[in-house]
Amino acid sequence: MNLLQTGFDGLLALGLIWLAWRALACPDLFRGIVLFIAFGLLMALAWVRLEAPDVALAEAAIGAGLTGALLLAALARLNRTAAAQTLPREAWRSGPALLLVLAGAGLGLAVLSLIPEPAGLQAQVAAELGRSGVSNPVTAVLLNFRGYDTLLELLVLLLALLAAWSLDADPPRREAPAGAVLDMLLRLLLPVLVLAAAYLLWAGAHAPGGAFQAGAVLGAAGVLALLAGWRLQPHLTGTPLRLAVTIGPGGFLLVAWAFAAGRPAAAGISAGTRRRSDPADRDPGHPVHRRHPGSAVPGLAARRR
Amino acid sequence: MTGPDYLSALLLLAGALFFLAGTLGLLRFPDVYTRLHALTKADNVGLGLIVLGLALQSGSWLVAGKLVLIWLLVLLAGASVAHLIARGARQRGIPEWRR
Amino acid sequence: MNPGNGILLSVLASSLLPGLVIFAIAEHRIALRTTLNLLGAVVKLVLVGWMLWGVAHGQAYELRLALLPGLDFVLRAGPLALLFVTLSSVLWLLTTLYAIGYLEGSPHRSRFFGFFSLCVTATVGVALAGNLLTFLLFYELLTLSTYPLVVHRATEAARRAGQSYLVYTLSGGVLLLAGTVWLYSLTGTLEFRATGFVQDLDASHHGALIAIFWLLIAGVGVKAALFPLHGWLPQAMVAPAPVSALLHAVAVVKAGAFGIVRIVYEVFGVEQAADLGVTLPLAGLAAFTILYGSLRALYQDDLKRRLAFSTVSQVSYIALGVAIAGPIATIGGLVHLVHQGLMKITLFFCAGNLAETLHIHRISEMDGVGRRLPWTMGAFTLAAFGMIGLPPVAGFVSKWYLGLGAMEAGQDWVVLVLAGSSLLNAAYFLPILHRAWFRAPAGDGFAAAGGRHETGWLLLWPPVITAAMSLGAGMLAFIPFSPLEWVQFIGRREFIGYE
Amino acid sequence: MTAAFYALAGVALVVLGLYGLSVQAHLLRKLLAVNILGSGVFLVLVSLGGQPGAAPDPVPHAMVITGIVVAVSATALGLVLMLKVAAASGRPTLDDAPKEDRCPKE
Amino acid sequence: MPEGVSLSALAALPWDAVLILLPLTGAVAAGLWPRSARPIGLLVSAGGIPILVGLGTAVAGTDGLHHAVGGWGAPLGIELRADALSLVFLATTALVGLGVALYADSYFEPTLARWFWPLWLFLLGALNALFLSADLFNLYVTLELMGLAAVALTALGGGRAALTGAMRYLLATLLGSLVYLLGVALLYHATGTLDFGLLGQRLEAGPASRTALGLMGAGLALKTALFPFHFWLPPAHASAPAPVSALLSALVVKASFYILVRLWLELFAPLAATAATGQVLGLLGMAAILWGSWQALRQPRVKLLVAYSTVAQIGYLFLAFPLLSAAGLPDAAAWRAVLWLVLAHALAKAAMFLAAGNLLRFGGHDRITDLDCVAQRLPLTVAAFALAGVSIAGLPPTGGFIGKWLLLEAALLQGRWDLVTVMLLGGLLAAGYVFKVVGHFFTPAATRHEAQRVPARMEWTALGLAVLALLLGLAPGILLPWFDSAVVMPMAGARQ
Repeated sequence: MNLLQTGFDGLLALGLIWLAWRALACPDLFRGIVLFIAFGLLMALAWVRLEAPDVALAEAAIGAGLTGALLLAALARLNRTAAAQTLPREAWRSGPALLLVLAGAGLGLAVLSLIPEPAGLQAQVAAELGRSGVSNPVTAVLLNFRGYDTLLELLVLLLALLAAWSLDADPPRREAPAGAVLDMLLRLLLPVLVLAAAYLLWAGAHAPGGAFQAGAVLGAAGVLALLAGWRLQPHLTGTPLRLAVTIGPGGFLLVAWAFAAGRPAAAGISAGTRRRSDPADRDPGHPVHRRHPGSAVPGLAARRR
Repeated sequence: MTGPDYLSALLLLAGALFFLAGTLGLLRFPDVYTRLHALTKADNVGLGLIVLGLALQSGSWLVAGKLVLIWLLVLLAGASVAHLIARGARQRGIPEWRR
Repeated sequence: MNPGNGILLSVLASSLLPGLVIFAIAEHRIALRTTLNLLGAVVKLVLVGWMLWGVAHGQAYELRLALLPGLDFVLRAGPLALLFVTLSSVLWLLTTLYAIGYLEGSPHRSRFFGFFSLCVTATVGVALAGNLLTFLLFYELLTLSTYPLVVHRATEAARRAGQSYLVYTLSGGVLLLAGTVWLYSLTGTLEFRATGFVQDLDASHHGALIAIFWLLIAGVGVKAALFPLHGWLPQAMVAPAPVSALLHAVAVVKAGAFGIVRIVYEVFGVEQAADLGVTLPLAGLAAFTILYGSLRALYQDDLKRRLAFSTVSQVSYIALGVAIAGPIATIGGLVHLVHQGLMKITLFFCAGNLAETLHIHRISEMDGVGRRLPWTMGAFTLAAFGMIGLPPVAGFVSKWYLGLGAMEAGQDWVVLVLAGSSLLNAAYFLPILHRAWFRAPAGDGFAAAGGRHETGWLLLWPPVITAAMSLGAGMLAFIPFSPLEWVQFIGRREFIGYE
Repeated sequence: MTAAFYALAGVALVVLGLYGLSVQAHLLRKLLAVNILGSGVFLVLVSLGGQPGAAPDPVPHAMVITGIVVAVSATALGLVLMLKVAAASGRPTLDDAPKEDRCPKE
Repeated sequence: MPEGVSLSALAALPWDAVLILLPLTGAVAAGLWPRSARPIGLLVSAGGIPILVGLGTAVAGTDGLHHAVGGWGAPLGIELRADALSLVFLATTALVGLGVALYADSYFEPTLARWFWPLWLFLLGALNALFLSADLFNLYVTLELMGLAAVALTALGGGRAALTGAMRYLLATLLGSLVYLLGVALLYHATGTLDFGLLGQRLEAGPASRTALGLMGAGLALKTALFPFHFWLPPAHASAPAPVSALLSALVVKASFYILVRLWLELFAPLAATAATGQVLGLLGMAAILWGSWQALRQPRVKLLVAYSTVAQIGYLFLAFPLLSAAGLPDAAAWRAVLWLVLAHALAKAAMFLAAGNLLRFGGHDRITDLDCVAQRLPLTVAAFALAGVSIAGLPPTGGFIGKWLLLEAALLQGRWDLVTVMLLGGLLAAGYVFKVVGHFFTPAATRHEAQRVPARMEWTALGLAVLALLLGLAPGILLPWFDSAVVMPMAGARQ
């Protein structure tokens, strides 16, 4: 049986490379983006094969879905404003290609040298899973062990939004109304999407899912609403919108403050000259970012414009 | 291989056949409208058959219910997307194919 | 803070603080600015006098501040340092007076006097530096503070002169830096010592030491206008007269010459330099510069450019005196450092007067000037005689000792060089004097101006005083605290080769 | 064995992304190339984790999820910036003078 | 803070956490309430200094303050580390940040100031987080946060040059980060941990670690704009608004250099066969000095000149890589000099860019030949530019000279004549392009320009930073011991 699997994996790997190459190389940009979305879906499949369901969900929702939508919207607006003419496709440049292939070969050798016995942190994660408050190891790592990364990541999202606003990107004008069918579809779909997002968030504790995937689904709902021509009422686009946008990272930061300042004495500071030899002997410090799942709604409305 | 396994294998095979037909239609038909027609009709039925086959395999009503739910969602999405594409094509004034 | 570094710091502060305050003063506050300037100059003079008296009686003044690990910021007032400090503080007072008169009514005087004070601070710092690092610090500060003075006129010509000035002096600075760091990596110390601090290096470093010597000499040689590195001097003439006087007689040029003295005597030590065989080429280079400078001066019609080339040759006398490794020649060289300062500043003051009152810049226009500016031209003549080396004026003393030292050190060809250069000096000074005194003034400009009319007293007294001082240094060379006496005192204190 | 396929695919994607980023002139294609480069790096990061039999190592998974979110925010900012560049310079490319010799020969 | 709290309790406060969380919270708050963005921005920028002093007292005496975020140990959780090396960079960030914040307060009009403050606070938070982090992947996230904030700030001014510069910068910084991440992936799978301390113990020389060094080195060199990868820096730094270009040149470029120094000193230097990489970096540094200075000399505009000067000065920072002590470990004296140059260059370059901003605001252009008697009309700005220029050129009595002297000394002790000559030549060229501008300060322009008033605060902040660079040169004795302890050497005789 595993012959079939290895065959499938080989095919999938080749398919990935071929799709990526076509997405970059085809002259028509629109077709390039569609190929890129297909590439994203294949990537999701690859994650499933690598036993990473959480990543597959994230890839499908964010990598393929959201990025694809953003690219398509940008292309639409690009064609409307400036460069209607599509640039001629670049000639094949063998110089850089050769150089890069050589670099790639070197990289491949290094990667292969790691294949036999790559080291990892599975054991430690499994050991500490009980005290992390969730049973899904990826969510445990994401929201607890390396919660600080997630805090910074949320701030990256908020920063990208603020940066986009600071470039005073003009709000999407009201295109031709998309018609009754999409309206009706949306009225049906939106509650389902919000429900699905809540479920994903809750399920993240013990099964593949989690905060970012839920956020991505909500983001997709937002994109659909935009496509259907729905806009926030004017009085909502002021402070309420900014509040909705900053509630997620703000909440996360407040939790961080609460625990950072709360118990300074017992804080996990091993001040003094001791260099930490091994993790065991440090006193269990305050969990800066221990959060029971579902409390800090991620940058929920980050993409709802 | 017990009775239900045979049945689900049969259903999966039929579903796959319908997908094949849909894809053939996509490649062979001359204009966007007929292709839409082929895709939505054949693939939805194909998916229905596959869902039924899998439901038999799953062995629990809950999973079967979820699979049917997925099928309904795809039906809904497929129909409205086909409508939108057709409407978009009509607005761009793409003519129907006449022999 | 023992009394030693208290005085040293206040000597530096006496020109630094007024300078910084003057930067902040508004342009129209002339009275405040003048008082600040003169106050600073007088205070510095008093302090230097105090230290002269102290050092004469064996008092040691030293200030040490931690700068880098293993290297300190050291100021030390030895007899040699005081020679240069006295010269610069005296001439700074006179140049300040002169500048106040010269720049009457011209714009940006606050900026001028601010940098003027910074420049003197740097000069005093160069003199008092106790180790090569502190010397380098003040040496570069001197370049940076004189640059705005050179471009003070803010014309395109001034800017270009400033650029060339920087190219020369900064390249020199880089060479000096390279030599200093290399030396430090070999010896591990940079403290000036009476007989040099390089002897303890074994023979394997000879090649390196010779290279370091030429790096250091090239570094300071730029400012001392040795032959290939003198190009900036004539071009810097575009600056106002007090700046030319300050650059040529007091600050920049002398700092270079003083640097050569420090390097040969207190870094390498005369014997070590002689063993390395570098003193002879240095003497040759100095001699060549003397002749070259005088020759170029012959053909200059612009008065200030002729004086500039004369400086190029005169400063090399000091280098020559130092390069001839005899004690008497050293005295000749060192005392010329003071004498040349006095004489050259007089000449530049007079050139400034001519430019300021009669708007005469070229020698061809100087017919009959003696009758119209008798006192100025009198001072000019006196200084010119000194430069040629005629007996009563100070120039003769230093040339006499140089010749004597050369004979004593067996370098007879030096006497020929001295004689030749004296002839050349006469060749380019006497025509000026002849034209000034024995030619009828051209055109009727003179009659209309109503006979003699001297410049204001501010512009007149400084040249007269410096002329008198150069005469006094020549005739009264034997009184205590005269330049010659003090140089002999240096000889006794610092160089064991002198009984 | 499967890890090797995906690891090498990741390396290939990295090479593709680098080539696309360095050669393509159109900014949208450059952003596509950056995304593909990112996917390649993530593929290498995850595919090396864990032996086939044992449980997969969750830490690379968390890192990749964080990476994907960072990539999408960077792409969003890149797209907005591209639109502003296109609006300001009338051409969605970085170089000012359009290079005539770019048109392919065929 | 109840007054009963004794000093030791005060020192036990998690200063490093506060140093990171304060700017980030300020940024979110400034984003939420635009009207109060200005006071928040100024408050947080100023607040950084006392917090830093608190952290300094906590770190003094120890060889590093480790703070396990979330209470989880090294292999699992993320560790924050505050030691002398990170404090040097934190102090630079705080000082330059405060100066630039004061300058920007009167530089931007309200519509732009509303966005400047949150973006600047994000950048400040990202820099603090980066300097305190001891986890490779966490460094990746902080690099991204910093990169995006810097790109947004560069594009803040609008205008074609700023936007294309920002776009080029975005692509370069994304490429750099992803290549760095690939190196992190290899390291993680070679050693099974992301923490610096554990990596130091477990890393062995092998194909994986060498490739990881190559990748991370290339990625970080691209983000530090080392010579062959410097193409994106001049357009971005020259076209950005003045306070932003000061931040970019003084701080942002140094952040990726900081990571490279950490990696080199703690992880890769002791490994065998990495000396070759050190020599290559040294060569690139020398090329950067010569190429950057030469380009700077040829620039017609002040800001482009100053931007190319950054490219050149970065070359100096890479000269310490080839210098190895007898035991093959990095030479402590050389690294002390480089860290000193980081601080001196940050202060001087920030002052120079702010002064250039004043010139631009005053004359409406920054063409060097058309500067119109600026020396008389903007005396403070001219003084700031000249002082900063002297420090960049490494002339005494400024901080730049001390740094150059220490580096020359270290290079000479190892007989590296190539480094010495390039350093001296670089100093000369630097003096060349600085005084090319200073020369034109005095001369009148061909056509008279109507001048615009420059707010006094903008001139005073530029002069303030320049005077700081000068003071650095006058009293190095006080700070140097701190720089000695900053060069964190891996345990002597680490595995070869």
